[in-house]
Amino acid sequence: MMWILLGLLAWIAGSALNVWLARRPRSRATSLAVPVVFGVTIIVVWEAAVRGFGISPVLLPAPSVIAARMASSGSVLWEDFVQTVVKGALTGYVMGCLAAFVTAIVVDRFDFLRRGLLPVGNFVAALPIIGTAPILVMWFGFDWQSKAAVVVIMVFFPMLVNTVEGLRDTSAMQRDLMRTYAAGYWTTLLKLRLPAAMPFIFNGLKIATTLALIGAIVAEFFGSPIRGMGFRISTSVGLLQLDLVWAEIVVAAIAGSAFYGGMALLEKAVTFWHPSQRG
Amino acid sequence: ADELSLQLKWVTQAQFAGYYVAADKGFYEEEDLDVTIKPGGPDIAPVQVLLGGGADVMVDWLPSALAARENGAPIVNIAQPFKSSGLMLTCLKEHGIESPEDFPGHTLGTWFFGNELPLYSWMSKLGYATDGSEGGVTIQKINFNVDPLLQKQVECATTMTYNEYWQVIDAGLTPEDLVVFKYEDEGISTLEDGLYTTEANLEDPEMVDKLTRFVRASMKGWKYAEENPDEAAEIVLENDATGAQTEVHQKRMMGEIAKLTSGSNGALDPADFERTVDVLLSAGADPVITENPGEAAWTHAITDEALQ
Amino acid sequence: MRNLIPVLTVVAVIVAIWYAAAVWLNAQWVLDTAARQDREIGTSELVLETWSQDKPRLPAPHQVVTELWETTVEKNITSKRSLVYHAWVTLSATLAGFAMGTALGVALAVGIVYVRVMDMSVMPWVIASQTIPILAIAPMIIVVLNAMGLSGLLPKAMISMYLSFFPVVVGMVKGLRAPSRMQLDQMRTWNATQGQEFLRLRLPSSMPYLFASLKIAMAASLVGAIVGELPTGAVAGLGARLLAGSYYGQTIQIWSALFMAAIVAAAMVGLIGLVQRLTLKRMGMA
Amino acid sequence: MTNAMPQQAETSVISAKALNLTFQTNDGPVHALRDVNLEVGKGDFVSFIGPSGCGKTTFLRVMADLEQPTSGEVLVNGVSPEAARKARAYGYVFQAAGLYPWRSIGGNIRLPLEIMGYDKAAQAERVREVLELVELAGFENKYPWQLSGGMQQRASIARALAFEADILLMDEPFGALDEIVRDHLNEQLLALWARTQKTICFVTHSIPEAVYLSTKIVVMSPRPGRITDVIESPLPKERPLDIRDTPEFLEIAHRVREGLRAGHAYD
Amino acid sequence: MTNAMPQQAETSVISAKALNLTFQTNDGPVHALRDVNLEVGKGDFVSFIGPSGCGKTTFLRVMADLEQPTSGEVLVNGVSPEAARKARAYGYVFQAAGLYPWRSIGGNIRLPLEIMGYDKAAQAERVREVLELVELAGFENKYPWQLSGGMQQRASIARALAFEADILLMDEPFGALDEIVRDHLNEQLLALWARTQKTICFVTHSIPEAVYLSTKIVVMSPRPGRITDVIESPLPKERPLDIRDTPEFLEIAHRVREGLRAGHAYD
Ligand SMILES: Nc1ncnc2c1ncn2[C@@H]1O[C@H](COP(=O)(O)OP(=O)(O)OP(=O)(O)O)[C@@H](O)[C@H]1O
Ligand SMILES: Nc1ncnc2c1ncn2[C@@H]1O[C@H](COP(=O)(O)OP(=O)(O)OP(=O)(O)O)[C@@H](O)[C@H]1O
Ligand SMILES: Cc1ncc(C[n+]2csc(CCO)c2C)c(N)n1
Ligand SMILES: [Mg+2]
Ligand SMILES: [Mg+2]
Repeated sequence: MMWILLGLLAWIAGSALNVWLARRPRSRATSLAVPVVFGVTIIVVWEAAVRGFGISPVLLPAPSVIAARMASSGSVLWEDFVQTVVKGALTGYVMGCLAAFVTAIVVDRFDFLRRGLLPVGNFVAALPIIGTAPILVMWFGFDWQSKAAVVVIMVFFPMLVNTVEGLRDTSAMQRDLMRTYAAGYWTTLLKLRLPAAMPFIFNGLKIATTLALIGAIVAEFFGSPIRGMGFRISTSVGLLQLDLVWAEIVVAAIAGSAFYGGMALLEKAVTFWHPSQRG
Repeated sequence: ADELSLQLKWVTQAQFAGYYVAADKGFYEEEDLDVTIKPGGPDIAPVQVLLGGGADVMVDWLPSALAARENGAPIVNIAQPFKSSGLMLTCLKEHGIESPEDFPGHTLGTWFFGNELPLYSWMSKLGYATDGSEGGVTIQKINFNVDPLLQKQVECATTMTYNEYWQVIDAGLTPEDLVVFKYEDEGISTLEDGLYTTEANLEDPEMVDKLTRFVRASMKGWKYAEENPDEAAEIVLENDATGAQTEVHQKRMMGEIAKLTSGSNGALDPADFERTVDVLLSAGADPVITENPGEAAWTHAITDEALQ
Repeated sequence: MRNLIPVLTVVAVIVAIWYAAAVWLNAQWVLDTAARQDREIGTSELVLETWSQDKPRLPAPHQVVTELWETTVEKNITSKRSLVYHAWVTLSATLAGFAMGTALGVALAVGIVYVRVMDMSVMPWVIASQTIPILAIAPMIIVVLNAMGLSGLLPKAMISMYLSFFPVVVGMVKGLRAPSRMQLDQMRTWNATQGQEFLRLRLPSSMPYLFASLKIAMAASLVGAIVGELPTGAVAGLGARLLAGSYYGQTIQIWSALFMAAIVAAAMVGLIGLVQRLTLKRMGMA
Repeated sequence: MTNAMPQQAETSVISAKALNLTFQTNDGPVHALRDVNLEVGKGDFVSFIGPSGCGKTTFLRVMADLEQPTSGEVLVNGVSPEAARKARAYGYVFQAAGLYPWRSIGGNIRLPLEIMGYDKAAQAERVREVLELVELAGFENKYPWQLSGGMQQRASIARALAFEADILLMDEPFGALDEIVRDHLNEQLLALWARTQKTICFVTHSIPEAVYLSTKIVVMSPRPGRITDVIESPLPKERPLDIRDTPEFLEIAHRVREGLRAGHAYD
Repeated sequence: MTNAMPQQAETSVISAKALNLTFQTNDGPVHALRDVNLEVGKGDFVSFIGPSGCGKTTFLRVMADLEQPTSGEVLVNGVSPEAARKARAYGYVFQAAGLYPWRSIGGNIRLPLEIMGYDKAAQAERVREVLELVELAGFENKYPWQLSGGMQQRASIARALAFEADILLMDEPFGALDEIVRDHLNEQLLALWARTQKTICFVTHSIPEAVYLSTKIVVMSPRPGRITDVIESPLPKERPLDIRDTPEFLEIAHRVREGLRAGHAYD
């Protein structure tokens, strides 16, 4: 009962604090504080609910238990992080995005390919990862290479579609200007279409960050060496070590958010001129 | 009729024939029970379902049940229809493995999710490291099928006598191409499919009564299945919602399952329990359970009543 | 129609590569079998056998097509062995999840655009939520919902919703913020209410973004439904077929379920595209 | 040479006192308005004229509550610009046409009417009226990108005229129009003004246009934007087009030109 | 009243014969140009004037190979517009500024120079020069959205002047500028023209501007767009600003005004 009351209290206090913070003039500090307060509130409410309602740790462990586990299993978490995020997700992300970018330029150049490849591409992109992952594991082996392959496939089409869309997103007048300079294909690409496509490209890059992480983790469910975040999650559930499962999930969420945030910062620097960034 | 739900640890197949037979033949009805059988799958931890209130009884292996107990899940074995273990390690002969002495330097595939525990115990008993280091073996997690063995990603793979082994055979290999190590023969067998419920349930007399009737009917189902394997397999097939199982395979599986259940009347043999615990406790550096839970983990209360 | 020839060309190229890959990936097995049977094997024999295995590493296109044909056209659609039946099971969860996800996504986006606290606090957590591997928590969600007495379609739809609301939020926030400074200023000069500004300016300008997101959301939603089917005990649906196929090494069955899923997704996405064209045409934007 | 305004005792519709506005940009602040004072009476027709970049648009935006002054005070109809905006006190014609691409010309003009709750019949009637006024009858169902630059601008004027606001703020509305249409629209605007007693603030680059239309001409100079001259026109309210050849007209035009020239660096 | 062109024996830089252009729209075809014939000689300064929507922009776009005529023939420098465009024969100033938002003002002006392969030093030199010409010195590092409408238009003029093309196509370049800047830029343009012997096609709505600048004035009428008059200016090449008060000047202006008026429905 005590805990439930505390949870309610935390909820009310957190929302009130945020409303107050949001009314302040916008600054770096407030825009950082608001989501943090929001998150802390959720965590406190979670803790209170688990204790207050006596939820079994086998169903949902309390944040404090998860934190304790993170502190004690640091080396395991780090090993899994390197295996899954650095080796699997990151390599796949870089390769997939690069490949999609180059393909987009080729596809955009040859209309025949655009009309042929994009519909087929859309179809292939619709193949659910749960189906493709086992196949890729079968082809590329258990180690990170198959995870990277899954990530490549997952990020390829969102990135491709966004880039192709972006390369076409120029106004008639902007294109006409290039025509008047008799600018060739490459010049137009470099000076007009790529800069104009940047907002779209970053859209793709941002979506791809979350996809890459999910892809690498989920692919490990279908085959992995005996380390990696997906491996740990899938096997620890069987042993009912739910605290370890959630510790891995927390690491994944932090890594994913950092990855996404990094991309968003880069986007801000590159597409400062776009109305959505000017605010 | 009283409602009761059973969570299986795997998909609908002859491994669970007893329960389907009991339902189909009306044994549950005779006990005034309305039983819902929930198939499992690779991502279902039956313990979670049980503790989450999604089921009243579950089928699980003793090793993973004990591991769950140590992690704070108050579950208790109430019946043990399976007497012997169907677990084995199957190797391709071409890799030159003939006896356990030949393991070092090779890659052994196993399912995880609690199923890896017997293998780890075995390796530690043999004194082999499992991290792929010199003089040890490499353990590889594989999915619940035999493709990695066929495609030579691993040299040996965990199989069940009643299922995966036959998939290897179906794939075109002959028994002569294979070398098989049964856990039962290596003296490291652990108890498989038992029935478990929560401590809370056992404190509720009404529930105890329901469970007693359930176990009684289920055992009747098992014995019927043992005697009529083909009919039991048909019943399983009828209950398979995925439509993926084949008749040949299920009939063969039923035959093998019958061998495993034949020695049991449903009551847990304390000696088997102690042997399983010993195997688990000896599992090297990182044992899954650290102490013998003793009689708290099982009870004869239900079976004593049911099997009078 | 204009797209037919390019599409067919690309498909033809893919099929050709596919057949070649099938030979390459399946050859080992054929050779091993032949060796075990002490049989000499010629090239043409080898190629033909790689295209007709029972459990190939990579089934040949015609094997998949045959399986698809047998399990859709030749089976009664109410039969448990009919892919149409399984596709329908999955589709119904997909559609329910898609509807809920779209509603949630749009609602969140509207909140983010109009309510400052939400703008500042929700987005980072929405992003974080998407980095959680759904496959890991799906079983727990299902268990919890089951314990709460929810079963059947709804738990699956919830997982679909979880996956599909994200693209909608991201797209709609961008879309609702797409109006130019001048367009917003105009609305100010007319002292339009927030509702009017929303309906007459922000919503119309967000349409292209909305439809782009809906297409992604539909695909995500299908994945969600399939993921949701795995821990419900592989009862029915394309997910169950995939799973069952993978336990028994039935690669042909996996591939045909996979294709069925892609066909369903493509059809749904095509449908959204159609609605998009009609809507944008009515709005004079296409 | 900021000069003191002749204080108008009568109801002042727009009153700016010691107005300053500074934009912060990546390379330093831009002083768009510096110490601007102005009184506009009811029924006045005020033209703003001044070199490009001197702050005319910015001043109009401040009146319309689209930009917040850094310091100083503005009153519109005796209340703050925000209150005036909320009371739908003015119609605004932007420097660029800014039509919504997903609405036809008719739909664009109907938009403010829908927002202000005119009924269907009244909407149709007004759209027809203003389209005729700007000579775009027959283009109701075309989309913006199908019109030439000048036609789009006329549609945007029509949109601001469609509803009955007491104050009209117009930012170079006739910039992209030829002399003939422009003369025609000038006449139409004067007639409308005479008929409805609206107060009009009008930005233009054409000296004859400013002199022909206005009761008051405000001359501005750039960087920082200041008011350098306010000329009260002695011309009668009734103004045929050929008033532009009278000596009074030419004299005012001369004074405006001199004021403008003073704001430029060269000659 | 399409009239026959006086055939020019000298090198004709632009020559249009029986030109027609029809746009297909959702509610029927729009005849933007009908039977247009025109010869422009080397070094000519041609102004196009006509009511809004009569096809001036369209005609310029055809010359620039940005629009394909439905029928008829155009030659630029004796070759097809496409060949001329590929030879970078002209600079084009669009009716709207159309600056790239991701480039600063300096970057926008540098753009054609980069494309045409000027070296870094030459680029910097030219950017400085043209920015001074249009009075935007000091704004090199600002971004387009930080400039007023008129300043953007001047930047876009600077961009077209930065490289040395023989032909200049300018679509209402001075539309958003005040009279003083406009006069100044008019003088600058004339000086440039005299110095470089460029051929200039210039769309404007200002009759005095057209008369002051041109050697040839083309009057157009709308729907369908036709050429109704071509006036060869008798004014000398040397034109001080006060030439605008001479009787010759006023006479030509009168003729243009009459031609324009004929194209309008009213008065
Ligand atoms: N959003 C902005 N950010 C930074 N500076 C701005 C912004 N808007 C306008 N300015 C600057 O303020 C000054 C005044 O601009 P304003 O648009 O009011 O000029 P204007 O008198 O309307 O000119 P024009 O006749 O060319 O339209 C200019 O120097 C411009 O560069
Ligand atoms: N892309 C298009 N689609 C359909 N109609 C068009 C298109 N572009 C121009 N038009 C039509 O062609 C005619 C001529 O247009 P154009 O832009 O050449 O006029 P203009 O003489 O430049 O007018 P303004 O002085 O207003 O700029 C107009 O009636 C216009 O509606
Ligand atoms: C949750 C869970 N899933 C699978 C197995 C392994 N397993 C035991 S019996 C069986 C079916 C026979 O093929 C399989 C795969 C397990 N122990 N626990
Ligand atoms: Mg302005
Ligand atoms: Mg034009």
